[in-house]
Formats: sequence, C-alpha cells, structure tokens
Amino acid sequence: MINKQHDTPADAVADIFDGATVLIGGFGAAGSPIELIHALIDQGASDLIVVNNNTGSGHVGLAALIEQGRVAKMICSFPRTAGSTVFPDKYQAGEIELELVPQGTLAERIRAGGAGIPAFYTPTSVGTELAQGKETRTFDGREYVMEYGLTADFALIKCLRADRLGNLIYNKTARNFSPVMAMAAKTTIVQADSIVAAGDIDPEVVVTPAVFVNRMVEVGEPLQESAMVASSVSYP
Amino acid sequence: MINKQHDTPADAVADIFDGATVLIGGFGAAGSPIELIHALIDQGASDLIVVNNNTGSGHVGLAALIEQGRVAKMICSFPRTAGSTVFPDKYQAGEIELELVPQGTLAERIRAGGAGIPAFYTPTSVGTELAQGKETRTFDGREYVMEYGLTADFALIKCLRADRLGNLIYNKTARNFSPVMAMAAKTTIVQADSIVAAGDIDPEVVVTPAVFVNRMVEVGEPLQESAMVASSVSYP
Amino acid sequence: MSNTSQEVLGWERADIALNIALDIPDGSIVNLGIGIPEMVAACIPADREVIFHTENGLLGMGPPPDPDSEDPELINAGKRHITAIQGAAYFHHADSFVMIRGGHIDLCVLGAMEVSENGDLANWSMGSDDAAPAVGGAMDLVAGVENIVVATMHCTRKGRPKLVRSCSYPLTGIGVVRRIYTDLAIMDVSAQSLEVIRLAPGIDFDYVQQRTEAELTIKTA
Amino acid sequence: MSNTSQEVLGWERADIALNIALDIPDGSIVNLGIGIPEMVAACIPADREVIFHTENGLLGMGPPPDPDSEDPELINAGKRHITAIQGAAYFHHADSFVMIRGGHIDLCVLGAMEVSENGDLANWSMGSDDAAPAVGGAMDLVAGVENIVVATMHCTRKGRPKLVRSCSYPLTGIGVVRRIYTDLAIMDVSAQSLEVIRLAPGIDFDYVQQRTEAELTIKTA
Repeated sequence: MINKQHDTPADAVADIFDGATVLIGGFGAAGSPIELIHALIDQGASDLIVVNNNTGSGHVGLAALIEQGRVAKMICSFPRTAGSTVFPDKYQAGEIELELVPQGTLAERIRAGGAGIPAFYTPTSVGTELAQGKETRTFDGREYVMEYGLTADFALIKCLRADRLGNLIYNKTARNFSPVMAMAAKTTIVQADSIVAAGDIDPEVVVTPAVFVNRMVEVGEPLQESAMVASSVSYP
Repeated sequence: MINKQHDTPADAVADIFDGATVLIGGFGAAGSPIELIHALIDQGASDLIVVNNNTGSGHVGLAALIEQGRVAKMICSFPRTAGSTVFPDKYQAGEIELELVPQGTLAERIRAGGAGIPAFYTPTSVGTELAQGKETRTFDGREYVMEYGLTADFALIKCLRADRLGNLIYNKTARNFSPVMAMAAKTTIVQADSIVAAGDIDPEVVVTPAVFVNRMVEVGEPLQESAMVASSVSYP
Repeated sequence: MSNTSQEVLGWERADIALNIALDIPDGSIVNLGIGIPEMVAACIPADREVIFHTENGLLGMGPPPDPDSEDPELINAGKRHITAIQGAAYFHHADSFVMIRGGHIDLCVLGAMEVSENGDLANWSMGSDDAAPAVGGAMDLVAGVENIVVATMHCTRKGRPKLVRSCSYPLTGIGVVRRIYTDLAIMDVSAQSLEVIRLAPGIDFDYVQQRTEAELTIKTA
Repeated sequence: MSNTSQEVLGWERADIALNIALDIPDGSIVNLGIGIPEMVAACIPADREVIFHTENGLLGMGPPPDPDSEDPELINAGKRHITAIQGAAYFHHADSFVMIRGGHIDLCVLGAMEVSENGDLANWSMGSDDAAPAVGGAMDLVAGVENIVVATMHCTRKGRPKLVRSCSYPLTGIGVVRRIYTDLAIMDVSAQSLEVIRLAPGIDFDYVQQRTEAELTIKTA
C-alpha cells in the first residue's frame, strides 16, 4: 500500500543532508512552502545549494534559511525583491555564492533535468554577460547558448490539494516552478493544504502526477509569507 | 474582439498549401481529428509532410489522406498498427518517405520546436540504427544523441471543449500529442466537440492555453475512427 | 529649452503608455514589464481585446484587485496582486517560457536603462560588482518575443541620454528593440539610425536629437 | 528432451507473467510492453499496490473494460481499450516521456526478439529493408527506465535461441536488460554471463543451456 504521507514537516525533511541541492518552489511569496522551509531550518542541514526564483523576503522562509547561514549557494534569476535584504547583504559581504540564471532558462533547465535531458540550446542570453564562458552554436543562422539540465537531491513544494497517491493540484500563480521542480528532484517533498482520497482529484485536472511525488505532509492553514513579511515576523 | 471560430472544417483548413508540414494529433484512433483530416482531403493540398505517431488505420482519416497520394513523407514512431495497410503498402512500393523517430524523442522534438529550442540531447536510441548519422556527445560519462526541435506550418488537433479564446481541455488519452503539437505549429487548427464562452473552463484545468490556438471549429458529434475502421468505411 | 523646463515638455508617463496601447492591434497577446509598461494595460481602447501574459504562469491577467480582495497566490511577474479575466489559464513556469521563447507572445513592452541605435537593450544590470545582479525574465523575453518595444523617459533623471550609440551597461539582448516610446518621441530602430515617426506636441526634431546620443533621422514613408 | 515435448515442459506464458508480478515490490510504478508483459498487471498480489503507466498519457491504468463500456478515447500504448483507476492522472505525450526518460518509472517489462549476454535488447525490427520499420516507445523505455526486465519464451517457435552471444537483429538499446523471465528460467544479466537464479519445475541447467546461445552460469549468493 502506497503511503507517502508524513505526520509533520519535520518528519518529511529529516534526511536532508549537508551539501544537498534543494529546489524550493515559489515565485516571490506565492507558492512558497514556508512550513517545510522552517522545518529545514529546525533540522540543521547546512552548506545547501538552493534553487528558487528569488531569495526570499523579510526574515522568514527562504530568507531565514539564508540568514541562518545554511545556504552556501543560490541558483536563481532575481535575488533581490522588495523587502529582500538578507541575501543582498550576505552577497555583498561575500558570504554566499550566486549563480544567476535567466528565469526561462532556469525553468527549462529544471524541466530538462527531470526529463533526462542533459543539455539543450536556447537563444536566451546570447551575447550577454550571462553567456560568458558558455558554449554557443549556430542553428539555421541564429546563435544559441548551450545550457545544462539541473537536477537536485530534494524539492520542497507547496500545493493546494494532494490525493493519497501524490497527484497534485495548485492554487493560481502559486503553481509557478513547483511542477517542474517535482520532476527534477530525487526526493520531492510536498506540503498540501489538504490530502484527499485517491479519486477525489479528477484525473483530467491533475497538474503533477503522483510519479513525481515522494513525500507529503498536510499543512491545513499554511502561513502566508507575504503576511509574515508585512508584519515583520522573524523565524525562528 | 478575438474570434478564432470558423464555420466549417473546410474554412479552417482552406489555406493549407502544397508541401506544408502538418502535425496531426492522435495516437492510433484516440484523439484523431477526423473531420479536419477529411476537410484536408477535400481541399486538395499535396506533397505534405505529416507528423503523427502512426499512419492511420483502414481507409479513413490519415490513412485516407495517405491513400489519396497527398503525403510525401511521414514522420512517426510506429507506422504500422492493426488494420493499417495503406502506409505499409505505399512504403513497400517506394511511394512515400518515412522518418522513423522514437516516440518520446518525437514528442520532445515537437515540444522543443514549440519552445524555441533548436536542439537537445537525449539518451534514447544511442547505439542503435536510429542514431546513425546523428551527432553524439558524452555528458557525465554517458552518451547522448543530439535531436532537433520540430516545427510545422499547421497542426490539426481534436479536443473535448474549447472556450471562445481558444483554451482547450481534452478527453482522457485522446490528449496524447495534441498539446505539444499546438505549441509547435505556426497555425494550430482545432476541432472541438463544443465551444463555450470565455470563463466556462476553469483557468486551473486548461491544458492548452489559448495562446497556442489559432482557429477553431465546432464538430458536435465527431466521427470515431475506430468505429469507421471496424465497419470498413472509406473516405471519400 | 533649459533643463528645468524638461518636466513640462513632452508626454507624461501615462501618455507614453497610451501611445503604446493605441498601437497594439486587437487580439494581441502582450507581456508587460515593470514601470511605464505596466500602465499600458489600463489604456487599451475598449473596442479591442488584448490578452496579457505574465511570465509567472498566467495568460489573461486582469486589473489589480480591490485592496480587500487581494489573493497572495495571485500575483504578476512584478510580484503585485492582480486578478484573472474570464477565459484565463494558469500554467507552470516551463510552459510559460515555452510561450515566450517559442515566439507565441505577440508583443512585449519593456523599460530600459539604455537602448543603442541598432536596438541593443540594457535593462537588467548597472554593472557594479558588489550589488547582487538580478535578471528575471528580461533576457528570455527579448530573445523570444519578436516585437519588443521600449517604454522609457528619454533621459535619466540626471539628464543623461538613454538612447545611445552603444550601450555602456551590460546587455539584455543584441539588436532586439523594434520601437521606442519616450516622453519626447516615438522612434523605430532601423539598420542605420533611430527613425523618428512621431514627436511629442511642442517638441521639434532638434530638441530630441540634442537629448539623444544615437543618431536620429526622420522616418520617410 | 525431444523438440516435440518442448510445449509441455517449463512455465506457461501466464506463469512467466506471474513470476514477474511476484518480484514487483509494493508501491512500484511499472510500464508494461505488449504480449506476455501486459499479462503481468492481472497477476499482482492483492496486498500490493502497483501503479501502471502507459506511455500514451495515463498513470493509473486499470484492467480492460467490459466490452459494452469501451471508450475509444481511453486506450493504452498497445491501442487496446483500458480503464483508469481511482487516483489516475492524464497528461500529454511529452510529459509522459519525461516520466520515462527522466528515470521516474521503477520497472519496465518488455518482450524481446533477442537479448545478448551483456543485456543488449533487440525487440523492434527484423532488419528487413522493405517492410516499414516501427519503433514506438521501446527505445525511450530502455534508455530511461533503470530496471528493464524481459518476458519472453526462451526460444522462437522454430526453436531458435533468443538469448544470444550478440544480437543479430537491430538493437533497441545496449546493455539495458537487468533480468530475463522465460518459460525455462529466470536469469540476471551480469558482466560475464546470464546468471540463472531459478529454473522452471522439472527443468535442469543443461536443458536450458542447450537452448541458449549465451553463456549461462548458476548465480551464487
């Protein structure tokens, strides 16, 4: 009998190890798996390589993980957003590494990683600083940059609803990177607002099929990063 | 005001030109856009390059288009299925060209074409006849074949329901190649069992967003290829 | 023509947005950058249906919500609260950039730090070494959307021209800009120069050229 | 040991499917090829939950429907009518092969024309020039699924061994097969030989080796 459900976020993230590469879903505050990130903060793993579009805001969630000094390197497209000071400060102090990737290239690299595609060519960034040192190649008279697929040890994502088998649906633009991150991680860990019986999600509307999900935890009323940042909450 | 709706399949396919590359949705009989294919037969374009997983069955739909001598080349993964004699006979007679592509590579090439990716690497077919003449490259000690993105002039696909803007949902495994084909064609032509008002399809469950759809025609009770083949119907 | 009169001459920011909106054909799929570009949405004439794409996963972005009905899970690429229109669709980030990279978006309106006379765009980095650089989707948009237009004030606040012979800031893309809408003029990028197709009311060609490092010409039909 | 007694010795096709089913761990995601492989689904022990993937876009394939409730839009990769279980999911072909190529399917059971002693598989083409070749998803499956097992009769109907030193038919993949289930034995592919891990009732090692071109050994624990 398939049972992917864990009792607590702490159980679900217990084996994340020092130096692991961790994909974290969310775009800004939308879709950010706050409870899983906080469990990872409590858990203690360090020297993490974290992939997220941003670097978190305020002093909760991803920003708090960075603030605790647990992230050695960020792979992202936009490390500074309104209310984001933790990463920029650490970066200026030379305390954290940054791999800056154009947003579409980041999404495609993650999907490629999940799809067993080691590399692909993209027109994005040709002729710019972000293409420096990268292989280029011309197809049909246009120049492209070769980019590598990106895989990870773990993915932490949030969804609206999961069924017992691990089929997921999301909530509006909180979907963002999570479906491709679920594809690209060896172990995908999901926090769901609710976990329902198999069959309670219409097979036609499943966004992330269960094959991409390894662990789930129900977090009934998840914290909202944007509200926490607005009220200056810090974690822990 | 956006209006993608055409009155008849004939209107929708009127400008398909000789020599055009045409993606045709469907896997076997499931999802085959029979009325659009029959309209293309009536319309007369020839020397077509057709992309489909198979080559049709019996003497209707894609098999009929081939039987009429209108297809110069098929790009597919499995050109012979139960009840398929038209393509095999023409192929043995040297009257039609075949580019055989592994099924997953075919799907990925079509998606890449739609995604602006000119080429990618895949482990599929390494060391086999189907990799002969193709560039290979080693990543992390494993050998991969380079495959090219595939784009087309037109796509003909069937869906269950479309809204006025062109958002689509499908019916079970009739979905198959159609969503990626819609991405990869300059002009995507859809037959829908029904066309509903904007807003009548939940934005969370849309499979093909409207941006990939150019023309639609409502075909209320579409012919079923499998039933036609079973009762030995021929077209025209 | 003194510097101090610059604020009152030419178009306002809202006029720039309106000029762009009036040039967008009915039925277009459009992606809007941050700043003046995002003001374009509200300026589309009522008889045109224009669909807005936001790269974080929504086709059919609607106007901002009432403050009391904001949804933290419904935001745009600029992280602002938005709504979704009837007939919208949500999708994941990889699919969203299939739309962009694959050439499925008709028009993208972006801000600029600099545009060169051959259409190079610099709008993502000041090039300083210590601040964390951030690129977002800008490079994907200019690489994937065929019709890239720029909405910008003609000069920086300090009066430095933004339309230059060659960009000094790090590039977002090479030869990607098609048309430039500023407070002083509307210009097409041609092989040789920036061709002025319209001047703001009360502004003459020389006035614009004096505030432009790139070479300007008058577009002839 | 005459040829005519071959039919009654060893396992039946249904036994081969059962042998495979008994080796599939609870919770596995499995893709089944055509022929003996598709018989595996019905043999899974009742206390195990195994999810079947079919590459034309369904995770959670259920048993065949009653003849009067067949749905032409619900078929498997072999184009047969199927059903979907509670908790199934539909997806498009590119996503389906993300699952396969990306290593997300735990086990794939395939038929074979030939398997070599180093695990090369030939199961897609007779190599004749005039008949249209057809590959389907076979090459994707062997390239993407780590655990590939073969279900086949030990010899062809004409008595020719299918387990060979080196395949004579065009390859589907190189060194991809992990385990082989035939009517005579179950064998693991090792670096040096095919290691017999189980013999069919009443069959001895020599009997199998005589019908096998590849070198067999007895697996030692």
